[in-house]
Order: sequence, then structure tokens, then C-alpha cells
Amino acid sequence: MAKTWKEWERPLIEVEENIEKLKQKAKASPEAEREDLLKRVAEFERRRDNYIEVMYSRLGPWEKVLVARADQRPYTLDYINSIFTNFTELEGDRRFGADHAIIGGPAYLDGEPVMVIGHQKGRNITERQYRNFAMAKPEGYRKAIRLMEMADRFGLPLISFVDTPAADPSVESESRGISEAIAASMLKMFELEVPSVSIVIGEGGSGGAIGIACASSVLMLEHAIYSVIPPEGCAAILWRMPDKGAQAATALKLTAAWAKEFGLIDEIVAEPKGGAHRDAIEAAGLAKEAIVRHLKLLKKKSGSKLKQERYEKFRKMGRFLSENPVDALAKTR
Amino acid sequence: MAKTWKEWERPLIEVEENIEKLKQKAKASPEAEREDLLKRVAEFERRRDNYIEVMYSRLGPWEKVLVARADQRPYTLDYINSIFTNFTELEGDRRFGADHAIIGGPAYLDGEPVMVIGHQKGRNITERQYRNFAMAKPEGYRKAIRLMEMADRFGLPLISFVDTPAADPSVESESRGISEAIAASMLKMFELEVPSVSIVIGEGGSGGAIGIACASSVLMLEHAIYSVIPPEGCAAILWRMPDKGAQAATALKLTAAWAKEFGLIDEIVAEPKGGAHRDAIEAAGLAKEAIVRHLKLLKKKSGSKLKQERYEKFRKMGRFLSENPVDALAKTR
Amino acid sequence: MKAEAFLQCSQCKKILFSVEFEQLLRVCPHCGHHHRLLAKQRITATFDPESFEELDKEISSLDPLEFPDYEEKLEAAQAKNGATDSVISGWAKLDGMKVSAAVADFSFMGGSMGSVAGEKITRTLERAADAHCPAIIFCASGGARMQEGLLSLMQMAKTTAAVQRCRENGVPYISVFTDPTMAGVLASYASIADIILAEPGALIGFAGARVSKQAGVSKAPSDFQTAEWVLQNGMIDKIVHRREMRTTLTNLVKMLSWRLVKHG
Amino acid sequence: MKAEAFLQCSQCKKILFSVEFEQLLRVCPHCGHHHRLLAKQRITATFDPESFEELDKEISSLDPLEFPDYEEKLEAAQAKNGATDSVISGWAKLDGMKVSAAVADFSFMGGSMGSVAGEKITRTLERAADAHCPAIIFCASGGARMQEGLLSLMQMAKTTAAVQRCRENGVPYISVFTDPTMAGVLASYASIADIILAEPGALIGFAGARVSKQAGVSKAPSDFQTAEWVLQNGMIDKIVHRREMRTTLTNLVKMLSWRLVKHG
Ligand SMILES: [Zn+2]
Ligand SMILES: [Zn+2]
Repeated sequence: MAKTWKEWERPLIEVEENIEKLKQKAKASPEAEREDLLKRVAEFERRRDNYIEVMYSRLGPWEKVLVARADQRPYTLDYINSIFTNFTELEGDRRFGADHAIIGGPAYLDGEPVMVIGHQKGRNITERQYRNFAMAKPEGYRKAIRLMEMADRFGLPLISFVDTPAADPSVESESRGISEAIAASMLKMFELEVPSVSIVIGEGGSGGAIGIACASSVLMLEHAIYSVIPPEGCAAILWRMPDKGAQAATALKLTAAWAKEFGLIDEIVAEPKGGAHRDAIEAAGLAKEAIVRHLKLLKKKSGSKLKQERYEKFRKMGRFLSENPVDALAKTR
Repeated sequence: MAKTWKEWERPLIEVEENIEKLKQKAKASPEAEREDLLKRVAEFERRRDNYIEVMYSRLGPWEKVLVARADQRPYTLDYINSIFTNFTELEGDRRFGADHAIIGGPAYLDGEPVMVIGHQKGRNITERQYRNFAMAKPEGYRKAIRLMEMADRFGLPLISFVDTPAADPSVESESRGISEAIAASMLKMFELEVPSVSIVIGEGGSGGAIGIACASSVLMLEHAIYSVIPPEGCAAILWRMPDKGAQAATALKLTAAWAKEFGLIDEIVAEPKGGAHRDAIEAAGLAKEAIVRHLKLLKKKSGSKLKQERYEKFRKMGRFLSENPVDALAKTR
Repeated sequence: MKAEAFLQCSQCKKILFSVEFEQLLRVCPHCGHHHRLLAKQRITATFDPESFEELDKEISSLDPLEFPDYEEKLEAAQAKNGATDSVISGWAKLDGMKVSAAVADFSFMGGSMGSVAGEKITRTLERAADAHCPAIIFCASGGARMQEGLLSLMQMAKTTAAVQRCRENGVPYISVFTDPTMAGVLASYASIADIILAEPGALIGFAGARVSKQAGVSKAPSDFQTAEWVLQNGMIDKIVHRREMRTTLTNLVKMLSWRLVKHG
Repeated sequence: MKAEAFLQCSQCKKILFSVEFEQLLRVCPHCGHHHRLLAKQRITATFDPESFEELDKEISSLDPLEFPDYEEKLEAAQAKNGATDSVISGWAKLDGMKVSAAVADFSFMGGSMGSVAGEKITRTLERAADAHCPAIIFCASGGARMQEGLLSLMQMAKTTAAVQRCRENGVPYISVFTDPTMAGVLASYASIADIILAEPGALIGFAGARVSKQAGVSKAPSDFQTAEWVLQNGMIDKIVHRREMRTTLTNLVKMLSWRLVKHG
């Protein structure tokens, strides 16, 4: 079982390498042979594309985990830079400190201002440490709350990008109330009278994710995951075997399809063929289209209506058995 | 020039000691002499009472500083215990840590609930350290803000006791935003739709004091002080002589009479003869009478009216020269 | 459970009279350790006698994910505990005053919050908001119920939204952290109550102590994640001994709901 | 002041062309040090050319406490600086957009806030709230003006109350911390702006560094009370180079006042 996205995509990478070699060979070959080689390159490329398409249309839960965590996957700032203009990062939580795992600030979306927040991962070791692996501390959530308040005060719709393995569980974060910060952030999202759209672009990791994902519309990328616990953690608890992550991923039903099936997200946003990391620009374009479409509908509603509908949407979440006929009806949703 | 209240009250203390000696002597004397001695005791006591009355009716600014800081002066908890019932201290700032320099919680005032907050000094070394000399950190002000929000949410009038040399100026307090905390606390007081009464009971020390003193009615005890800077600090800046505190105290006009004269407080609350420390129960009784009287008037007003009048009261504070006839009128207030 | 005449305090190892131990609300007379209570014991210890009226009894957990062994675990917990899930909810009274209450039971699958617990907490808060009476929730939970996957995570959002309803209606909500109050429960409705009380020594935290200690740079102090540590960090308002809980709650609830109850 | 052709950077000691130095808005081309600006220079550097319309010119300081030497100090400052007090206030424009602005001048009695500065700041915020246009305040102050005693302290409350007016009217308020922004100014209107920007290297703090270092247990880091340290502590939103200030302010102000300006 592959443990990383790179390991799992290795066959594909080998094909890519062979294609590259053939291309080089063709370049160095005499005219007569070259044509033949280039034909083979084209054939390989066609097959590779087919392979990618099939492979990515049949991703199992564990492969989704690997893809969602892929270190080439576009991160929040990639989406921000593609989708918005004039993004101006604002930093302060006004309480304790700067947090680089959650970023945010106002920006224009098609010429109208919005407030953007999101978890930010790092692409290399230095960046990852700077971003604390996108695990936000209390300061991150309190900054998010401040920006949400600002959005509400000035009538800017809120858009949040969700991509975190979990909230920071360190002793320091405990001591400054990471639990309170997450809960207060959710509470603030339910108070907002502006439209809000959340989009899970990679890892929707438990409390750290839901902390900024209580929006009017919750979208989820095709290959993103959203889970109450990391599959490895689940496996460790269930079977005392953290390496049974794949089984746990299956058991947890952490895919976009299941989230939609259970009525916990509003829409699955398609990714480019072969995953968002194969075409970050196209991925951002697809995400933007969905965000804009949802915002357009939400903007027609009054603040109190937005609040009420947001409440009702989350209010319905859950599945249980009820002997009360009214509940019983409700649960068949 | 006396530097402490004890030093300054020394003559009085000596008189007290002499009276005590005479009493002991009388007790040990034969009947014949005793009567004479007791007469002398009575005479001394009468003179002492006169002396106290005269002394405390003519306190200069520096003597007020000494009395306001007196380590026998009643502190916030003394007033709370006398004035209210069922006071239940609530501790959390929900952000960083407990602060013991500002305390607060709900309590009953004549059978109706109110929210009480106040700076708390300590009476011995251990207590003083525990209370950080009543110098609140950001946590203290953020706790106060939380309690004010709670008061507003549940319609409890707010009563604050002001008694601090200053806000905590340490590196840690700076790093967690003591300035923001004070400003946000004032801001919250202007947002309240419940009646609020502040009473300066001892030292009203600059930003640390005003942070919880932006109330609908601001009262001040007869011998309390209220100042933009400690007189010693002022002397250090002006004359590079911190021991010229007495001159600076005079220059700063930090007495209740001046605060009233400038329209910066609403009422001076009388203290028992010889100062609040001579009869803490009576002092609390006098404070309670004033608080209750102000609250009674304030409770008749709507939330928006309270807010507006609070705004207008502070809006008028300041003295300046204006060539504009409208301002000129205003400044003659 | 068979009633034994004696038992041993798990904390100080001293031998206790069972009858006395129960009279002391399961607080050890020697070391003061607050032993866990079953939900029903908590209700008896806290609210006016006979005042508790249980609601939401008709709902129970499904196995929406068809999660390995979940059905068996649920059935075993139900059989052992007698309740249908980890939270009991309903109306109660404190010194005659009506309150909407929920009490979690750690002995039922670690007090974990799945769809049923989330629904009961939500209803408890909604009833308080609608009836304009205070809400009191005793927390005791290891966190979200893994076996219901994302549905469990969403209970954090759902219960938080219900707290917002209480706020909007000016209804006081007090939560009490009992041993343990952790993870998804701590990071949702539990931590945003107007007032938070805790029992002495209760374990209170977001992540398991092992995880926390591995992360970050600071060392965990010896009292890490105890009620005492959490108080010192400003996250709760007061540590209240079990025998004082009823009085403290009554006092607070009366003061904060003064406006809701017509006076004069 | 006589214009010299050359001058020396007080920070890096390098020799600068006066003309170039002014063109660079008094930022040293060698070390990047942001030298202090007079209020008028700040206005020119920030707002649309010729757009600033000064108001509140008619008010000036009294000596209500008859404080030793205050009158003389005031007169000397007025003579030296040309302004009547430490704050200049009025209407201005940013890329054509009307804003209510105030600019403090450290060279006037250390930018201290007495009744006049407090009144001007308050009016600036009130004008913004009433006219539904953004407020921008450049701070530069050692704190409250001691010589006006408690009247100065009350300016903290008064200006804070005016910020509340802006909030209530949904009007954005941006404050910019320039060197130095301290004490009573920092602990009132300055710190509760919707957005806080700072110039690089600006000194920002509540207490004088000497006092801070004596109090408490932590050692002050080498960058204590600089804009960079304050950013790291979450107290401000962004450090902005002086040459970018105009663009950054314009961009932010336009986004936050979108709803105030009728669109579509
Ligand atoms: Zn024991
Ligand atoms: Zn230089």
C-alpha cells in the first residue's frame, strides 16, 4: 500500500520518464528513425492520458487521501492568486501573535470585494515549518474571527478555503485555548449576515477544518477529503495499527461523494483530469465558477434569511433512528 | 515631605499611642488617680477627633495621593462584600490566562442582579504579588470585556470599582497587547445598552483606570485621586526629580474636586471622617447610597438613550480655545 | 452492578464505605477525588428531587457508515448502561426554576458525540432558546464519535449553531466540564457557554496528552489539561466542588435570567 | 529650516542628497530607515495632490490647569512648527475618493494628545461616521499631554467613543502607526481601528522601554516595541513601506467602503 502520493503515482512517473527518454532519443535520431519514435511517443502519451483518466476516475478512499495531501496539489494561495485580484493579507489577531497557517484578507472577485480566509500549506520544508503544516493555532482562528467580523461590518461576502490536517495540538495551543478558538470561529460563522462559501480544496481535517467551514454553501473538490479524524489516527484507535490507514479511510467514508450523499456538503467541484495538481489554473477556474455561482444566489437573500438558512442547513445534519414519526420523516432526507 | 501615608499620619499615630498608654496607666492606677487620667484620655480623644477632622478636610493633593494609596484603605473586595450579596467571581478571559488584578462577576444589589468588576489590590506582600499590585494585564481587561458583554446580554447593570496605579507595563503585557486591551475595554463600555456606574475608590491611574471607567455615571471618593500620570512620573519628566511628587500632584490637579470642576466626573462621594480607612463599613454605605441613586435614574432610560447620553457626556470632555462661536459657547460649560 | 459494602478509591487507594461514598456524591473523603458519575447519578445530585423530565428518549443511533463493529459496540453500551446513547436531555428544575438540561455519560462509549448526542444537545439548547429559560449542560466526552465519520464532525457545527440561538434570545447557557471533557465536544458547544464551571481535577483538553506533548516546543506541566491548569489559562470561570455545584448553578442561573423571569 | 544640499542619515550615518531624500519621502536609500515626517509632508506624500482641505484650524490649546511652563512650551511649539497643535485634520482624497483624515505630528510637543488633539481626532471620526466615508488616521505620539492632566486622559475615552460611532455606521477606519506611536494614543483610538498599518521600524508601545524592562519577568527582545515585533505579536495587520502606503490605503479603503458607495 502506497504511503504517499509520489509512491502511488510511481507507475505514472515511470511512464512519464520513458516518454521523456523517447523524446530525447527522437531528437538525437536521424530523420528516418525519428518519425517512428515520435509516433511511439504520441501513442505512449495517448495511453498515459487514458491511464490518468481511468486512474483518477476510480480513486479509492485511500488514494483520495494521498491525492488530497499531494505536495504538488494547489494550495489556498494558488487559488487566491488565480481567482481574486488585489488580495491584501491582514495579519493581526490583536491578542497574542501572528499565525501563518491561516491567512486572510480582502480581495476582489470579478470586481467586487470579498473577504477571503484559508488554511495555507507550505511547499518545501522551510515553508512548511513557517506554515506549521497548515495546523492553525488559536491565534489563527482568532484572526479569522476578526476578519469575519470585518466582512460582516462592511458587507463583504466571506469565502474560506479549507485545507488542514488538523488544528495545532501542541501544549502552547492547548494553553491558549485552541478548543475555544475553534468553537468561537464556528459561532461567528453562524452569526454572519453576509453570504459565505467554504470550499474544501485538500484535507478537511476534523475540528481544524470545520472551524472555518460553517458556510452558507460548502463545496468540496472532487478528490478532497473531509474527515472527523485522520485515517491513520482512526486505525491506531480501532486496530492499534496506524498503517492500516487505507482500511480506515474506507471505513470513514471521507470522500466528497459520501459527504454529498450524507447531505453534509452542497456541491462537488470537478477537478481537471488527473487531479487539481495537473492543472492548477484549470482547477482554480472550476472552483471559481462554482464559488461565483453560489455567491450569486446567496447575494439575493437578506442577512436574516442567510442566517436562518445556514442554521437550518446544519441543523439537519446527522442520521439517527427515531420512533417519533416527524423525526422519522426528517431522517429519510 | 512624607512619602507614605504612614509617615504622614505619624503625628496622629503618636497621639493614638499616647492615648493608649494613658488608658493602660489609668487601668493600673488607684481609683483616685484613675478618674483624672480618664478625663485626660477623653480630652485627648476629643482633640484627636478634631485634629483628624481638620486634617482630612484640608488634605492637599499630595496628602490625597498618600491617603488614596494607604494600605489600610478599603479595596474593591471590601466594597463588594459590604454592598452586594451572592457575588460570584468569574475568572476566564477565554484567551490566555487568569488575571487577579481585575476581578468580576455577578452579584445582587438590593435584591437585583448586577455585574461587578474592579481592580483589586493586595493588603500584604503575598496578596500584592498575587494581585500584581492591581496592575492588570491584557487578560484582565479582556476578562472585563467578557463580563461586560455578559452584562449587556442579560441586562445586568454594570458597576466598576477603579483602584489601580497603572496597567501592567511589562514586556509580557506589551507582547499581548495591553494597549489594545485597554482601548477595546473602553470601546465595549461605550457599546453597552445597560446602565453603568464607575466609582474611583483609590488610585485612578491613567490608562489602567480609564479602561474600566467609561460609565454612564462616574463617581469618585472624596480622597481618591485620578490622574493621567503618577505624580512621581510627572516630576521625573518635568524636573528629572521623581521625589518632587508633591509639586507634581499639585500641578496635575488630580483631586476629586478638580475632576468635578472640569466636568470629568459626575459626583464626589463623601468619605467617613478621617477617610474611608477609618470606617470601611461606613465608606461602603456612602458609596452604595450614591451607586444606588445613580442606577435608579439610569434604569429609567432605554438602552439607546443610555448609549447616546454616555457618548455625549464624554464627548464634551476637554478644554480648548475656539474662534468658532459655537465651540466658544461649548467651552464655557 | 452488585453493591459492595466497601470499595477502594482509585486515586488514593484508601478503603471507603460504599454508602458514605454515595452520600458524598462519589467524592473521596480522603483525597477529594471527584469520581465519575453516571448521568442519572448526576441528575439526582444536581437538580430538584423528581424534577427531571427526560425528553428525546425516542431517538437512537443508526450505523450510517456501516462502520466496523459499531453496531455491536452500540448494543453492548446500551445493554451495559441502560441508556440509548451518551447524553440524557430534558427539563429539570433548580430551586424551582425550570431549566433545559443535558447530561453526558462517559460510561457510554466514552461519552462520544455522534448524531444522537449532537441532536440531543441541539434540542436542549433550542428548547432553552424557545422557552426563554436557561440551559445547563454537563459535559463528559472523549470527543466526536469516530464511527459516524463526518456526520459526527458536523455535530460540532450543529450544536454551536444552537448556542448562537441561545445568545440571540438572551438565554443564559452554562456548561460544566466534568472528567473528561475533550476534543470535539470541548471544541464546540462546551467552550462557548456564557459561564463555564469545572469539577476539580477534571481532564480538559483538545488533543490527547500524548499528541500534545509530541507537538510544539513547550513542555507539558505536571497539571497539564487539568481543570486547575485550564482555570489558570483563563479558559473556565470557576472550579466548583461537587457538593457546591447545585448552589452555584442555582445562584448563577437566577442572576443571569433575571430579565427573562418577570419581576415586579 | 535652511535647506542644505546634503544631509546625514541618523541611522546609517551615510550622506544623502537632500533633494533625492525628499523625493524618496525621507526614506534612506541606503538603510531603508523611515525618517519622521512633518504632518504637512505626510499629507503631500499620501493624499491626492491639492486634495487636502484642513478643518478645525480654529481650535487651539488652553492651559486649563495653569500647568508650570505649559503656555511657554505651547507657544514655542507653535512658533517652531507653524501649526496650532499636534494634529492636523480635514477632508482628503485617495484616488478621487473622499476620506476624513487626521495626521499627527511628533515634532509638535512629541505629538502629545491634549484636549485639542483629542477633539480633532474625535471630529475626524465623527465626520467619517456622519458622511459615511472612510476615516484614516496617521498616528505619531508619545502619549497623552501631561500638562492637561485628567482632561488629557479623558481624550482616550472620547476618541474611543468616536471609533464606536464609525463602527455603528459601518464606516471603515484605518490607523497607521508611524514612529513613534505610544501610550495613551496607542491605548485608545489607534489600536481599535478596523485595519492597522505601520511603517517599518516604527516604535510602538504602551510604556517606555525602560519601564517595561523593569517590570515583569521576560526579557525584552532586541526588536522590542518595533513595528516588526508588534506584527509578530498579532497587534497590527501589515507593515507598509512609505512609498506603498498610498496604494495600500487606497486599495483597502475602496474595498471596505464598497457598500457605502453606491454601485450598480
Ligand atoms: Zn481518594
Ligand atoms: Zn540610512
